[in-house]
Amino acid sequence: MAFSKQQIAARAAREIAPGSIVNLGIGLPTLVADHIPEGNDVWLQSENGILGMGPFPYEGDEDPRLINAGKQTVTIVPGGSTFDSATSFSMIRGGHVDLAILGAMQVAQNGDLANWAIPGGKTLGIGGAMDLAAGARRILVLTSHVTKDGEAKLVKECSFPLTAARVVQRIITDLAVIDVTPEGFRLVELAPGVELDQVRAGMDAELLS
Amino acid sequence: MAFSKQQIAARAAREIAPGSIVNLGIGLPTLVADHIPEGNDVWLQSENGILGMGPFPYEGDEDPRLINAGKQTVTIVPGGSTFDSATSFSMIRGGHVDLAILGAMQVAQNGDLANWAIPGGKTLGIGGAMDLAAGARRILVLTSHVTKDGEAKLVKECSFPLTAARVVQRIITDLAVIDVTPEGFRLVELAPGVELDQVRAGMDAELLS
Amino acid sequence: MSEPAVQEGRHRRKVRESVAAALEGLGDGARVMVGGFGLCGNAEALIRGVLEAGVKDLTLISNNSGNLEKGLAAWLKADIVRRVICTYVGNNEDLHRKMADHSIEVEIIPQGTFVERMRAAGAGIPAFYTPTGVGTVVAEGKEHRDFDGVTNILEHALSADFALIRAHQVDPFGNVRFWRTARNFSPAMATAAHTTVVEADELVPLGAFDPDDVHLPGIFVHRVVEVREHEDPFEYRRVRPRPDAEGGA
Amino acid sequence: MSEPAVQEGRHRRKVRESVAAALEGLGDGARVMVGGFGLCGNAEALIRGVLEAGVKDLTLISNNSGNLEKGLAAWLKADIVRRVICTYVGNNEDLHRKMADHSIEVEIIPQGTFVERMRAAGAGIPAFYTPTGVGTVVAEGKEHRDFDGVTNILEHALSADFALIRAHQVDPFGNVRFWRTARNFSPAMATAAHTTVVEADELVPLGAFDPDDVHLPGIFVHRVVEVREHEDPFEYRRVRPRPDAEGGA
Repeated sequence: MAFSKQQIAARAAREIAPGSIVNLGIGLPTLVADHIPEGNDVWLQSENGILGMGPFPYEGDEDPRLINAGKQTVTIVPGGSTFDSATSFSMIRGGHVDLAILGAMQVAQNGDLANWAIPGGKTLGIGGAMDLAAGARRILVLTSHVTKDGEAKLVKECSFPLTAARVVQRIITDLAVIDVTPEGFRLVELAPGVELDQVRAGMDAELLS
Repeated sequence: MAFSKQQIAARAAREIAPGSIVNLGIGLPTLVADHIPEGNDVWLQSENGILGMGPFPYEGDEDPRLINAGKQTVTIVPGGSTFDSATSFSMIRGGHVDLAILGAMQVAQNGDLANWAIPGGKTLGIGGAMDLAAGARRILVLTSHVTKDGEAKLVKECSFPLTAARVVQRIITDLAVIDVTPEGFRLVELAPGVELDQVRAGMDAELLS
Repeated sequence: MSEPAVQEGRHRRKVRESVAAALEGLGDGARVMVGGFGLCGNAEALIRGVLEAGVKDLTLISNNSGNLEKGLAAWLKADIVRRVICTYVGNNEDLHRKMADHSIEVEIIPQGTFVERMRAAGAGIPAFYTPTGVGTVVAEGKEHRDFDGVTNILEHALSADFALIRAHQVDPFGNVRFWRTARNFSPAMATAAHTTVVEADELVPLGAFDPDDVHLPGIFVHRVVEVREHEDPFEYRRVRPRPDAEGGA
Repeated sequence: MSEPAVQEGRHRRKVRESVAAALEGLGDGARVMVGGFGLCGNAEALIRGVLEAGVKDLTLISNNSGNLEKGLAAWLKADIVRRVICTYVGNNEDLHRKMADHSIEVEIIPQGTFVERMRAAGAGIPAFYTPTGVGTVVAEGKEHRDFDGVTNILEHALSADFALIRAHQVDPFGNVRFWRTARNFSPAMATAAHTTVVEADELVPLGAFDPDDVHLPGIFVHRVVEVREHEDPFEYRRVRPRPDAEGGA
């Protein structure tokens, strides 16, 4: 069976403590917003200058000068604020963001994260990825367990350029929830109907269980 | 005759270019504000967080939460703004203040400024003095030519703790206007009725003329 | 299957019903930042509350330490401060006496360096270079380094356990608006402290502020208490006579 | 008796009647900061004005370099940029092609470091330490130093000849208010550039802003031009259907 993208997002939402500040990366992490319970005092930070980011606007309310870090039109919730990028990255780099939920190309068993460039591939850029990975208090990665070509993304050592070293604490894939521990990857839970062997087969590193 | 305090202030006001940002130190420099012509686009910066500081308030309009760096009640002119101290000292330390007019205990012939502490005396503190002296584009000093006890304030070398090294460009005393040049102190002009010998007698350094 | 981390974060239920509750955990030996330029922008009730809590051996990080027997002067009188990091002593006779008899340790630093060190702590910058203080006692013992021909010294981030902040208005998330020059060091302090406590003249509902006009976002604030009455003393009340019957500032 | 220094300062008569006048002095080889996060908060008329001025060999310092053939994409198309300092290339095909054939030099840096370097330039800080980028290509060749057990790298201030800034409102002194997330890098850029040019939707009279609500004080602004019409393109227009006839965002 495995987790669908929405199920990964829903599972990730359970990682968010009530009363915390969360930054959601571009792509899969963006979906998490829809799964955060209301009234939980969870505040979404967007590095382009929003604290208290709300859902996409209703048709006709969209404002090209109110966007998220993915450059999509968004809204601001009551109690939200806007600010300049220096303030925004003070929040991120100063350790004020409790949790960053990021995508990944590779995660190594020591917590190294690679999510910005493929050697020889088209470089999209760094954006806020390195700041978030180095600055947020906790890093949660959401990713498909393997690449489209079936290559492992959870590896002994990253072969792609790093975003930050030894930062990832937990990974949620379509197959499993896995922690990075001092001893390496450790299984936290399997997606429904998924076997441990299947999870291990898609990894290029040991998995403790 | 010599300059009165108000005449020193008036002479100092002539040093202020139209369209410039000026910070006035505590004491004698504060008097300069009254001598700046209207409509000159001169903006007074106060390091506690005002750009566009206005005169003292009319009686009954004073607000204890609107003060200058001397902790006196002030006003804000139209177009003025308030901000936090980090922004304020970005202005000062980032070289955005065109002119700081400061008091002095001693000025050395190489431009060293001492204006915050007397050895063995009561230390009032540094406040913004070192930032202003190091950060403003031009430093003008207003001071009595000698101390109350007749000691020279314009000296070969400061014996008092420095505020900043090699920063003073011009000095206006009750006796003369004097520049700091690579060759040392140089007379710019004498106060009305003052003789050159009188100026030199009150200095502990050479005066070129 | 272990449970995900769901312990409660620090951004829930920030509003406290009393000053004492807002100061919970501020104990002996704490490093405490207190906002205000002189008496302007002091968190008056929180300052009194610390005194009433009976804590001692505090490190006080504040631009000044009270004046005219008001504000932080009470902390010095009560001997609850072991160390002061400030920029200006002025006419604070208590502090002068304690400095002279070495009953208190005082570090006086340039005001721009003071606020930049706090801002650095809040922004994740452990150290930075500045030309302010070069050639003065402030530079003694510090690393010197030239950039583009200008000599600089290395200064380190300055953080604290608590920041006590006075706001004009605050909402339940801790978004703050200040009034005029009462803002001063408070925003930088709020970012640099582990626990930031805001004393506000008025608690307003969530959504009361335009998002573009929040002076200090709630991410930097952890506790909020409404205190409607403040003395707001004049330190140096200066006025000028009105030119005639009407007119205004 | 010599005359005192009375040459005119830079804070007089800032309002310009045309974009061309506002860009005077921006010549070949200039280092130019351009505000905006993607197309959001671009100074559209100033960007066009630079193109029309026929300058070349620019160093462009901007988070992005245009997209969807809009914004700064025109500068790349016209080959007037020799070097780009940015954080994100994204789907900008022009830039990808020029990077691949080495016809343009591109330095990609982390966004927080990007804005902090500009903020440092504006605040008189020549260099600072940060952990961002440690262990990555960003750290290659840079000084490493541990503070409190954390490894940091040394980053330097980033300044420019010109900053081109989009404001919502501006007054004749150059005080600026931004709109929502169009603020982004513009305040830091304004402090870091020798000449900051503001393109505003609306020029308002002096005194129109409450002093507490100026986003960027005029000390950081040198020229102002009012441009009432802006395209403000949607980069990724995302909406959701209204639940029923009424309701609002």
